[in-house]
Amino acid sequence: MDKHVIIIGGGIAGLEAGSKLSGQGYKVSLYEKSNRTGGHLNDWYKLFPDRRNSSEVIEYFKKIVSDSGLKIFQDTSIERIKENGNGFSIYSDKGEEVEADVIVIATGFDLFKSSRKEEYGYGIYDNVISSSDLEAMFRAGEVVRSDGKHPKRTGFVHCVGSRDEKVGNLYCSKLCCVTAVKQAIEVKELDPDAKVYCFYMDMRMGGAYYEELYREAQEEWGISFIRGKVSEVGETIDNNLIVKVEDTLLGRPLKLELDMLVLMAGMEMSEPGEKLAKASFLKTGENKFFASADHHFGSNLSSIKGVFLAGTCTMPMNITETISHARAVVPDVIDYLEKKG
Amino acid sequence: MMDKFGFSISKGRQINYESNDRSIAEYISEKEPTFRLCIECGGCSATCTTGNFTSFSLREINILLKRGENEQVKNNIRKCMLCGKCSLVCPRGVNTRNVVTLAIQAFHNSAGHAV
Amino acid sequence: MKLEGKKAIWSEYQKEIADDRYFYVRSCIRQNFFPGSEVAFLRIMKDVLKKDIYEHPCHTTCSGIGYHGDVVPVETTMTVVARQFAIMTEAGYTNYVPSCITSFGLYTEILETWHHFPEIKERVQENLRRATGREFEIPENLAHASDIIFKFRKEIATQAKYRLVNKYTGEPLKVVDHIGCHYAKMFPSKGVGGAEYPYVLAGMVEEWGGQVIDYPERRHCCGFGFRQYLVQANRGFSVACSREKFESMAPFRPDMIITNCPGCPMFLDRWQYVIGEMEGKTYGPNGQGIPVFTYEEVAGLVLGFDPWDLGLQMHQTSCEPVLDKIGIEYDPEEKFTLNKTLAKAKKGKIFV
Amino acid sequence: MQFDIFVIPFNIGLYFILIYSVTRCIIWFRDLSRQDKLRLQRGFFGRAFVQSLREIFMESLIHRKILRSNFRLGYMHLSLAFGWFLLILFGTIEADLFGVKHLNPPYKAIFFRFFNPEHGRTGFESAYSFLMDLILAFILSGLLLAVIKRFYSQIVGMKKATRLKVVDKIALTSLWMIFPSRLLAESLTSGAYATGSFLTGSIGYWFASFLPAAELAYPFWWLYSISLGTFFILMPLTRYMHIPTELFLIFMRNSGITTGDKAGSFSEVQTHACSSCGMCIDVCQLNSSLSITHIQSAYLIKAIRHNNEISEIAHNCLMCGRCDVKCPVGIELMPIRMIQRRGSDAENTFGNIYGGYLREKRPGSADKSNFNHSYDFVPAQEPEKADVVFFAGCMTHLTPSIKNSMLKILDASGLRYTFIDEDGGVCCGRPLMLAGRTREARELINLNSEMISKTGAHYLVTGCPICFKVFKESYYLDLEVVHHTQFIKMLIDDGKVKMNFLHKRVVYHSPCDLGRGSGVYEEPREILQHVAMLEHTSFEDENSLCCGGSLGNMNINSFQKRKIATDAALKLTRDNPDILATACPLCKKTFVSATSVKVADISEIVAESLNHVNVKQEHSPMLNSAKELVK
Repeated sequence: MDKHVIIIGGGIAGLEAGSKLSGQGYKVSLYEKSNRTGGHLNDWYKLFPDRRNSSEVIEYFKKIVSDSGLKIFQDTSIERIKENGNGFSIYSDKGEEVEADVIVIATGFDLFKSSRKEEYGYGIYDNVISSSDLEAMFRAGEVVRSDGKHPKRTGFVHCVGSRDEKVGNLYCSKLCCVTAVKQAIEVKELDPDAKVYCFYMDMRMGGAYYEELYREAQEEWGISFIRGKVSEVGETIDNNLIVKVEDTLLGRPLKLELDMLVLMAGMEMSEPGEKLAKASFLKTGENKFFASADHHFGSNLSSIKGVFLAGTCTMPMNITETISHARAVVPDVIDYLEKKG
Repeated sequence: MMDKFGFSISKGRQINYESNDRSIAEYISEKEPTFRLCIECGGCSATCTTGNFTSFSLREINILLKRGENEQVKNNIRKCMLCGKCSLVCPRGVNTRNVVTLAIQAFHNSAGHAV
Repeated sequence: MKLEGKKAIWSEYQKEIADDRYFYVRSCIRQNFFPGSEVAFLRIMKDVLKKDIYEHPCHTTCSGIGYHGDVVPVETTMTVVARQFAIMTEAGYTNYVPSCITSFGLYTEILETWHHFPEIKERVQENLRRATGREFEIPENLAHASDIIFKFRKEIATQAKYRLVNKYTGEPLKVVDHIGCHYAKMFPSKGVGGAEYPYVLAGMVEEWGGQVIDYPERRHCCGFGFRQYLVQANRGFSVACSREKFESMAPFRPDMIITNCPGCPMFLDRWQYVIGEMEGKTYGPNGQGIPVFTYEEVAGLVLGFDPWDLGLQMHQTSCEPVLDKIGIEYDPEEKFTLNKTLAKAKKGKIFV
Repeated sequence: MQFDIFVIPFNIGLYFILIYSVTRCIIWFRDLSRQDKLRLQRGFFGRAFVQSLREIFMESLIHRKILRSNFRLGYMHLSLAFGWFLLILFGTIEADLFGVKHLNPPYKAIFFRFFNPEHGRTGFESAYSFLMDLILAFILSGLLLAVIKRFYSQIVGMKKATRLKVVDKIALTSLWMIFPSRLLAESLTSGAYATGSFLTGSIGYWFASFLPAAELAYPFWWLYSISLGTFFILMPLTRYMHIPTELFLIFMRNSGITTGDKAGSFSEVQTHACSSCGMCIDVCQLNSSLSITHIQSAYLIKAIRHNNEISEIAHNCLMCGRCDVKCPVGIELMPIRMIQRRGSDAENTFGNIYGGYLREKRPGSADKSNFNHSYDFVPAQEPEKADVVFFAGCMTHLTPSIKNSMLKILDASGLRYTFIDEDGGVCCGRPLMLAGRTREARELINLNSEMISKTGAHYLVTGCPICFKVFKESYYLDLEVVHHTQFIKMLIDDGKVKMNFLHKRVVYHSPCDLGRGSGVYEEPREILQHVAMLEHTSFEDENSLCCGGSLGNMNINSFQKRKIATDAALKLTRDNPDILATACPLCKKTFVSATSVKVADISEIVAESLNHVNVKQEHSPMLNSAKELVK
């Protein structure tokens, strides 16, 4: 059991794969670029579809990490993987070089930077925020505009940075719709007579109980869904937002004034992941995510034998899928190590 | 004005959400919450008996009311024969017959006095 | 409004503008809309900025008005443009400066087309050779006249006699900038500041002391569109566009509007009168309308040129309120009699 | 002259209620339409009189209908009504036989024991007082049940007792006080004079042993008189007014007067004949499946009488008619609810109603807004000539298997038919009627009638009971309207179609509008017996359940409708049959999503079992042309 496994990325995929492997007795070291593990899970307060508190899931990870004795190196980002002999060596930003028999990449995703959609005015207009900003507000307990007032009319713009050729992301990030519906309900929960609008192209509510949440949002919370891609946003003299959209089901343009606009940012390949791929000649797909060796039965294998992939570094996934995908890497790694002898 | 300049300022097709009167839609959804469940799939207008003869579409009426474009609905809503095929087809279980009845009631009331 | 957000975007759209030896090409209609503008531009370039700017006597229209009006096929337009470039090369210049936004858009479009489809460029060369026997070169730098003024806005500011500041209140004048759509909307990277928050006029206003207004409908078309105002049946749309903009900017109570295109100043200015007549509604402080200027007129005013030399009396919405605010002296009688101006012109001392 | 002042309250009450009831009946009679007046007069002197008397005896006194459906509740009513009648009857005879003189005023008979305390010593007299005690005991046993029902209604087999108003409660207590106070009064008097029989005598003897019986009796006689008096005085304000009103109602009904579709004297009599007994609440599936218990007919009628908010009550009902057939008083509940739905949604369409003692003239429902035709857009139809018109109806278009089965059967019939609403057609109008919009329904009815009459057909066949009921009741068509089950039955009888026997166990759900609504029970059952092994359920004919999918109720949502459907399906398929058969597209569509048992329309079963051999031979040339046209 002297084989050495290196996990790159301390998000939930890395933690899951790392803990399971080190639980099997392998020598596992996990490298995380930031000073905390758990990745994006820390930014989310309540999780869809049942709006359970994310701290419960974080507790789960703390426990499996401590139980399995997984060794974690924080504040070190891995920049290159090079094959040497029948193993690999990785190079960190602090100039360290570490050998390993097998590498599991779990670099995860980055939330799309909403400022890249200029016409929506993120970072320019005071009350245009992103879904993660809103989630932080939920954690703080109140939704507040820049002028400190509570928004009476809130709008959610779906597909920001996804399914959008102008920003180079043709794919659908799968989770922004259900997140928008969840957050819309939470806005109404905090202020029952607020008006909430969701501007969508298609409602993609594909997971378990997502569609039920959508029905609840409509019937019980009275959230109105307007089918149309928001074209541009302007700011009025009192810092409200004018949204221009066409109500395609009615076939007419619609102008609406809102107190706050939330942009549902999509998921993109993480920047460090991209750098690592380029430096290590790992194949990435047209959607810039790591390209799995085979979509159906080889989604954990990268283009280099011995380098494995886990979690959202391959494609947008929700937490359940990420954990299952990370667990799937463990037997692959073990088989690989056994065969390597 | 036309005579002076030979043309007039064209009226935009843009729906001004704020100034439209959505009291009829609110009246309906308060008494029939399933009205809010409509996802505009068009199942109802596809099977509609009246829709067979005219451009009457319950899907369009739903959204017109929700956007406050009541004028168009007012002179169309009575064309519904209340036969109920739409409620049998609706994937969201919208109580369509009650929506039509409440709409007629609301128009009747607002014609008589404020709803 | 977070300004640093805008600056971040502006920094992404840096455009390379030549600093001398310009080959200036006039606009077909700007003289009859705002006669003083192009003359003022040449005057500023030569006398104030001491730049070498040459205007070839045989340069023609770019035929863009025909191309956009669906009258002239694109290849004919390309051959006309090729001829323009040819006489530029013959005159020994390589920096091409069109005065009209629509033609700037057209030149950019043609250069992009040639860049991606060199075979079309060969065909146009062949057409030009057969038609005029001339050869042409792609200009090294293509910049709109407002880009040039933007580039030297600091030099103009240093020589400025006035600031865009309200003399009585000391407040900077609230200025609405309206960029011609053909400037950056088609090729965002070819406009200073990109398409969403273009900086070319905003830069001038901020440099000369004014404060730029950002109102919701700032990207909305001014109503100029050839097929809109030319065809009477569509003219109602043209006015509706302008009114949409005025309704949206009204709450900000702007003092003046600065533009850089042949059509926008014309229609934003004229339609205010028409809207006033049709609907009895006027905009701007105390309902006297919002004066509309071209950037050359504003540069001229800031440099202290005589308003009537700049042809401000041709404006539909009288500009006197802005002139008073800035504190520019002007002779009210002279507005339409023009005796002194004619006398000055005889002695060749216009624009002093 | 035997008299005591304590009888005064009783007399006041008695004469008041008699005079009041009679005047009210006269007023109602005066308001009747001319034909109804004639019918009533003929009813009084014709065969109907005897029939009414018999019905009064069987229903008003014995309450046979309640006994049959709920014995304990029936016994309670029997004992109170019939018992009291016997008490009055034999009391009068007693006073006549043993009293001072014959033909005594009523108080003499009721308070006989007070005026003749000595009575009851000789053999015959004691036997008679034994009989009186027996009747009193019989009444008291029913009274005991009534008290229990008020507080623990399950014991009496009632899910829920009707909620009462305050004045109802006072009248109820006074009713309950009558017979116990009589018992005590008679017992004390008997005790004092050692008379009385097994009941009053023994109690009296026991009282006398430790109480001054003679002095104590007098106040109880006062109590007896006062409780009678208050009960009679309050009766018009309470549901007990149903006692006299029902008698008048029975006479009116037996002389052939019906509710029709306008509020009038007969419908007013009916609303006052309702005793709020709660039987309609018990059978209502909105109650049993959805525990909705504020809209049943009892409350509708109470709302009409007291002019409360009516529109939600009137419209929140499946219109299945189960309560209509169960109402012991025989009130036509469905027509009354339809009248209420027809009125403008908020107002009460009953012109004049006795809220209290006096009649309140209420403004009739204002005529609707200016009537503009709603359905001018329907193009005139040019149907082809045929002997039989098949009208599928809106619902059948959504159940194509029924439509195809019907076409197959029609082909097999060899008759010249036309599928008149094949490309959609116009709705039959009944859903609009169910929503109270009769004028618009009338427009559709005219459109359809015109179209159908152009075919010159002799038969109109429709697969949907909802269309069938409106075709029969509201259309004026000079042809015979038949439901497809009736049509198939005719084909079988004429031997036009031969069918193979399906070895399948089948239960039959009788659609509300076909069974209760139109009285068609036998044909469907006979067809099913002819084709398959029809099994019994405890919900047949008049007692059939409602599938819940009714167009009559717009106030309940799809989950509630499915709950009714699932509950009903569970009951119907208790012995898990192979097929749950019905004869209505809407019932089929509703049941399909509520049970795993195969649901099939009778036409589908018949079409499936059609003997194909037979279909080929009998192709008449004329039919071929008709068929090509149709396909």
